[in-house]
Amino acid sequence: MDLDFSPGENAFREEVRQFVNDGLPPHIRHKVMNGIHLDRDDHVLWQRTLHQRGWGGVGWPREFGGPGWTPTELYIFEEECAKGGAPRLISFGLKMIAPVLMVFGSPEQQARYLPKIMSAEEWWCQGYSEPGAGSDLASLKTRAELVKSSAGDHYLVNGQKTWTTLGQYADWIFCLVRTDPEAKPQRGISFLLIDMKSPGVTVRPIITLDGAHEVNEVWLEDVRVPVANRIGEENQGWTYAKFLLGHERTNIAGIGIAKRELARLKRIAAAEGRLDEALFAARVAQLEIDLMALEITNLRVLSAEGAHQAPGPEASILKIKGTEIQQAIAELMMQAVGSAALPVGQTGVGPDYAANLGAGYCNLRKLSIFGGSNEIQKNIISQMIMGL
Amino acid sequence: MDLDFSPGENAFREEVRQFVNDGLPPHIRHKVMNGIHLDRDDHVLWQRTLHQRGWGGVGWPREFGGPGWTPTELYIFEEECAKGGAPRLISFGLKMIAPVLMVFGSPEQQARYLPKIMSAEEWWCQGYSEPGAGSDLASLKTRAELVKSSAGDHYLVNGQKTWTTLGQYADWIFCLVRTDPEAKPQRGISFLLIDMKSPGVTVRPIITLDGAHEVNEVWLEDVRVPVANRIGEENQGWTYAKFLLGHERTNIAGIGIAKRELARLKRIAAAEGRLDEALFAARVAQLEIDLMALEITNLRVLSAEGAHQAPGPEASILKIKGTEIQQAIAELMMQAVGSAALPVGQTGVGPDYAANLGAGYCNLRKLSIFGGSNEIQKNIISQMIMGL
Amino acid sequence: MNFDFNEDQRALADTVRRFVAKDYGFERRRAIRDSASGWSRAVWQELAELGVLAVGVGEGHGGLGYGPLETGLVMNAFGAGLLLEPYLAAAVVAPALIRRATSADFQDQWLPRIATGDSIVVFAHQDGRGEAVRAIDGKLSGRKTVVTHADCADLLLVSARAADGGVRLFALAPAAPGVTLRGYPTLDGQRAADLLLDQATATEVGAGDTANNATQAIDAALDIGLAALCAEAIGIMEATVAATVDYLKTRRQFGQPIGRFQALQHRMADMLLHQEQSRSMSYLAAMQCTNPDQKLRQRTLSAAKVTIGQACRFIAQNAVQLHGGMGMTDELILSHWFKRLTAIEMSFGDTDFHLQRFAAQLSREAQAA
Amino acid sequence: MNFDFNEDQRALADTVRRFVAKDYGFERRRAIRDSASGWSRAVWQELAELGVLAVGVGEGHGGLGYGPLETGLVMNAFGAGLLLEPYLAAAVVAPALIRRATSADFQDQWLPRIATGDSIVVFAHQDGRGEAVRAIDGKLSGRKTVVTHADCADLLLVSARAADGGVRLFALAPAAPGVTLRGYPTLDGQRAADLLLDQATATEVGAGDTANNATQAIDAALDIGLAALCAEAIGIMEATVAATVDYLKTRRQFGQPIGRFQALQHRMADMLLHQEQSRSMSYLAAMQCTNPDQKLRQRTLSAAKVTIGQACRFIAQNAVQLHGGMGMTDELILSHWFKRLTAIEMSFGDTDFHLQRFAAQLSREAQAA
Repeated sequence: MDLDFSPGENAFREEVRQFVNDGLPPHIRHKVMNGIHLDRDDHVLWQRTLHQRGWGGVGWPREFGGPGWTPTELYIFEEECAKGGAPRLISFGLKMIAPVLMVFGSPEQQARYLPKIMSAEEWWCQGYSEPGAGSDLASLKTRAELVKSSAGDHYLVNGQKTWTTLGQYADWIFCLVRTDPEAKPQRGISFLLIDMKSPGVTVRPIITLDGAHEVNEVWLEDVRVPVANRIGEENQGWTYAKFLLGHERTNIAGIGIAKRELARLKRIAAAEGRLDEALFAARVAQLEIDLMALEITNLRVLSAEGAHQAPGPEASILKIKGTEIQQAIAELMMQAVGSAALPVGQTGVGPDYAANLGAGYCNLRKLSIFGGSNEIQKNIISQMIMGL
Repeated sequence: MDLDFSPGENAFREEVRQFVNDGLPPHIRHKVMNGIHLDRDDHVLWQRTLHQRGWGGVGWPREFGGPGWTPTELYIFEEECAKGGAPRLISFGLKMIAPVLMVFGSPEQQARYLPKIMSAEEWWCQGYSEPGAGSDLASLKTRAELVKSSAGDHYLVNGQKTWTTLGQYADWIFCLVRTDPEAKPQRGISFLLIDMKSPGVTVRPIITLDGAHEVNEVWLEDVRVPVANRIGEENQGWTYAKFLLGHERTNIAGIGIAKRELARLKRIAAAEGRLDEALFAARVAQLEIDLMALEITNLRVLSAEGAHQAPGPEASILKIKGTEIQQAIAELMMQAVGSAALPVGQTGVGPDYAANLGAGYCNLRKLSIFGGSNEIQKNIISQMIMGL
Repeated sequence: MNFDFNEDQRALADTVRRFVAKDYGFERRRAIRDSASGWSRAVWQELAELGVLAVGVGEGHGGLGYGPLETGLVMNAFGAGLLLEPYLAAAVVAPALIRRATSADFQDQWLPRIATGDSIVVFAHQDGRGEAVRAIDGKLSGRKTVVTHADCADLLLVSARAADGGVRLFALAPAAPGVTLRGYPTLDGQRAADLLLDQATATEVGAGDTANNATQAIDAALDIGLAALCAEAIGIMEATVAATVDYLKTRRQFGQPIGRFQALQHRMADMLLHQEQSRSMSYLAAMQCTNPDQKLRQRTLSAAKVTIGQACRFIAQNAVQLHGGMGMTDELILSHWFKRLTAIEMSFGDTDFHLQRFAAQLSREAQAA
Repeated sequence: MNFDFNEDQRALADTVRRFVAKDYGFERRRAIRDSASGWSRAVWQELAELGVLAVGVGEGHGGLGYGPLETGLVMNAFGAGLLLEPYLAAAVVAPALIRRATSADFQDQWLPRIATGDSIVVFAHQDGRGEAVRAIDGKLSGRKTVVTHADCADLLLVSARAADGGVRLFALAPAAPGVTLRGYPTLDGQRAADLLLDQATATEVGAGDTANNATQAIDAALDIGLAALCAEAIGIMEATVAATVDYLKTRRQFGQPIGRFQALQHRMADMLLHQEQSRSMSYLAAMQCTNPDQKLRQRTLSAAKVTIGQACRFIAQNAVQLHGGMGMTDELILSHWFKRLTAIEMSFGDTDFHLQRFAAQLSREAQAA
């Protein structure tokens, strides 16, 4: 057993840190460090910056233009980016559809889509959830009917997707659709790539409790999707979907983000004099301790998974604990400033750092809901790991 | 709305307090105040003391020789007894079988059994749970076969009861037995009164994790029980059992006991200097606050129930919160003295008050298990109160 | 002892409940919230007509002369509606303060206007950090911060430290020279303001015992406000818990209503426990908030705020969680209940403040025993 | 970075695990516990033969020269068996202290005997309240309290405050004049003793840097002990969680295994979370417990003890709860795991002690930043 990173890994960490330090535009860092919403340009700019460095295909193997990092290097990369104030990666393209394309896509599909994900020329979003199909994804109802035509066979897609994160920025959406309504729920689903500019695609914002516009409804009305835009075989979409859900779970603990936010909490608490209160200091201490433990747990899972495997049910442990810690940090930051957190988004009232804490707390309630609610994760742990 | 007790109730409280103060033997008070196990004689002596005062039939109506108190007076009585260091009432007779006898027993049964409960001449215990039937009581397997005989019809009872609290002291056991094995689980059960001296009754101690002997297994092998010892009708036992379970739930919150133990916690914590620690003081404060709230909640439930009703599903709220508070107090007392709690039952090592804290903590784990586990109580709340 | 309300009290609560159901729907509230002022004087007049603005004013001044119990019933009934208008500030705290801290003349002048809704008086107490308001020669300078509803006040009552170190109470017109009000929306969609005072001319309004030190009167008025806030919280909790139960009964996943899942059932049971313990403490707070024994009063109110603050957090967070994504949407009133419950926890001293105040008193007493 | 153990390490753990499974069953343990001494020298000799008593002794003294990782593996493997013999005190803490705090002669004399099991040396450190042990002219007076396994020691090492205020280390024969050992069982079925010293003649054993102040060496040895205790806790947690999973799979109520009830499933998931977080911290504790940077070492160890202490409570309480009445019985080993987990939480500084130590350091650093 050896809990230290190798000299090579430490050098890599230093390299990433330096790159983030030098390459990350200060206005983006400022936003990230202070919990201010990023816009599309911020994300794109950072992705292009990475791409120019040859790091556009984060997490990708070399054969598809990625840097070919080990899981540990990827972990280090994401941790240093988060700590340095870089935006989260635009995961819908990089971490969700890209792995699916690499394994199940045709060479033509790979060549068409992957480079533009890396270069941030095309923004992807996810069309999984539906109003009636959240945790119970397999009950989805969006239908795709195959239409034979001399202009090329295509699907006619009708239905509604929801909780489409940053769908308002997206050029493409990958969708689960039902192609065989007679089959059992998990059969008869296909996996389509749909151009958001197609006639019949409508994006409607969902405003969340923090006043932000992060998620959307996507309505699909008689949308024509060429058969060539289908991943793999018809009615086999559930297989690809499950594969994708596995990959979505890399870096699910968000250690780097939690470390950055914990440091912010400590700065704020110190500035507010709250660390002199034994009760408050103990709460901060508890979170730091939980995070120390989670970091090791994350490294253990990483090391057990080996090189190219998708995360197993152990990732559920990381999801639960990671989101709980992030939520608790946001809650404690808000508590630290007390009623100064009430004037939301107001500068010049309380200290500047107080302005976004209320919205931040509200926004992060999503963490235990999205990406498989923490209740679903506990089902997975008890059933898949413990066999109950 | 008026949260004050009436002048009459306050006078009654004073009367009880005075009586406990004067009438409770000091060696019993000492044991109760310091968490030391009581023996049979302690319980009997206290019950006889009450009986001499005319208060033997606590909670009973006047027609059966009880003092005919209102539910509020009963509440006050139990609170003052607990705070004054009196033993818990021997509930198996007074609060469990007695109400059943009063409502469903024959006049002969009432005359035979009730007076000796009041005078503590006969000790009762409960034969409900079986090794395979705990929370799922209706799955009980103990069988009673009706045997016609010239010497008088009787049942032949075979089976095993368990978790029989203080069964080692008991003269009588009231038992649920299956008289019709063909019927659905809740039908075909009868309610028998069995003399513990009957041939074929064996009591075997169960030692619990605190080293105490509080509970027992009761084995019944070809035990002859006269038909006259059956309550009500054959195969209607479930009705009587449910009635009894309702009555068992009076004073389920244990406010008086919790107040007494909280006061002990504060004395110990002060002696240990732990109240100077903000963290520890906040924990004690939290418990005192929870108890303040529970006391009002208890009075609300009491007042909503009216005079002679058995507690409804709201009693589940009292059970959960009451047991949680008592367990937390015991835990915090143990924590207050730290490693001085390790030498169990040793005097002259740490301070005297430390000697029983470890065993007390262990013993009270039972509170959330027995009397309908807290998980069962949550089922009741969500299903019976909230309709889920 | 009894926990029932009398006929008058039930009628009062019904009046407010009907108003919320009929005239203060979610859509109207949204329109008001999105308006420039963020509140509605029209609503204020409707409330005046219902008589509820007179609850906190004595009969001698045209009010109803009700106590904290009736105030609590009104606040409780407003709960689910998330009233944006300054009821707590202007119809509860202000008259309570005026009755305790101001001269008879001042009372005669303002209390009737409060009862009729003609004037909105707001008390500004919390000093800005390092900018405490001081009174020098009848002029006030300094900052009051996050004063709820200060920007809709016709008159401001301002606490200020005098040269002799005592706390005095002053009345101030918002339009007076040297007064700057910076209004803004708060997390819960209500309004608050920072009040910047630069040599603002104000009238001292203290009377009798409070002429030299208004601290006790201020504490007493704020304690009445705190009890009222607790009652509001219960109303929101009830609505939140009930809506979540309904959602669990109708929302289906994996072939059954999600309310059949035991883990969610137990969460709901925990929410109900919090709600009922909070309700108990809200009753106790109403009964004790006017107790002249300050120690006992503060002990009870701190206990109530701790219980209710923790319940606010627990119920709000879990209601959103159990609603899943839907709970996160601005479109559902649930998310607005969430935010108000969150804001309530932070108001009138947060849970930690009150837990520590309670603990400090407990430690002193236990160590003295 | 890797989390794998090498072949030697795995073999060592297997040896102990086999011993527990084969030779230290619940019945044998019960007989030992109920014996007059409460432990078994025969078992001690068996352990010596297995070589595990030599783990903490350097190769120069006939030991295996292993580190905290190997010690942790042994302790972890002992966990489920609830060893009553003084392994932690005599085979971990004592040699660690002797190596750091005593003269070469003393080491040469005692370390080989520890490795072979011929001598049991126990360190007595915790002073009785108001009865701190003081050394005056080489005579010790005062009381050490709740010294685990002191009553089975062949030699006692005793910390004492000297006239110059420094802490010194002394060796003492239990049978020496002025020494009274009062042994008793502890909550977890193990043994401890109070050590009463009245002008007891003792030999100072400090060497080099520690001659004047043994505090650092004592801290270092106790930190090694704490890391070992953490590893033991993980072993018990694993056994407890696994037994509870098994119970939930077999125990039926309402027509199905109770493990099908979602509320219990989620409780088990929470228990697993505690266990895995604890395991992580136990690894970190093993890696850091010999770090010469005392600040970092204590920070890590406190974090580990907090995580593990909380897990001890959570897992122990819920395992009993989920076992229902059965979990309360002395007959099931589960209740003994419960008690040992409870005792571990209270040993080497309880959760509160370590949380506050960690918090104090955090506050200092954050405020300095």
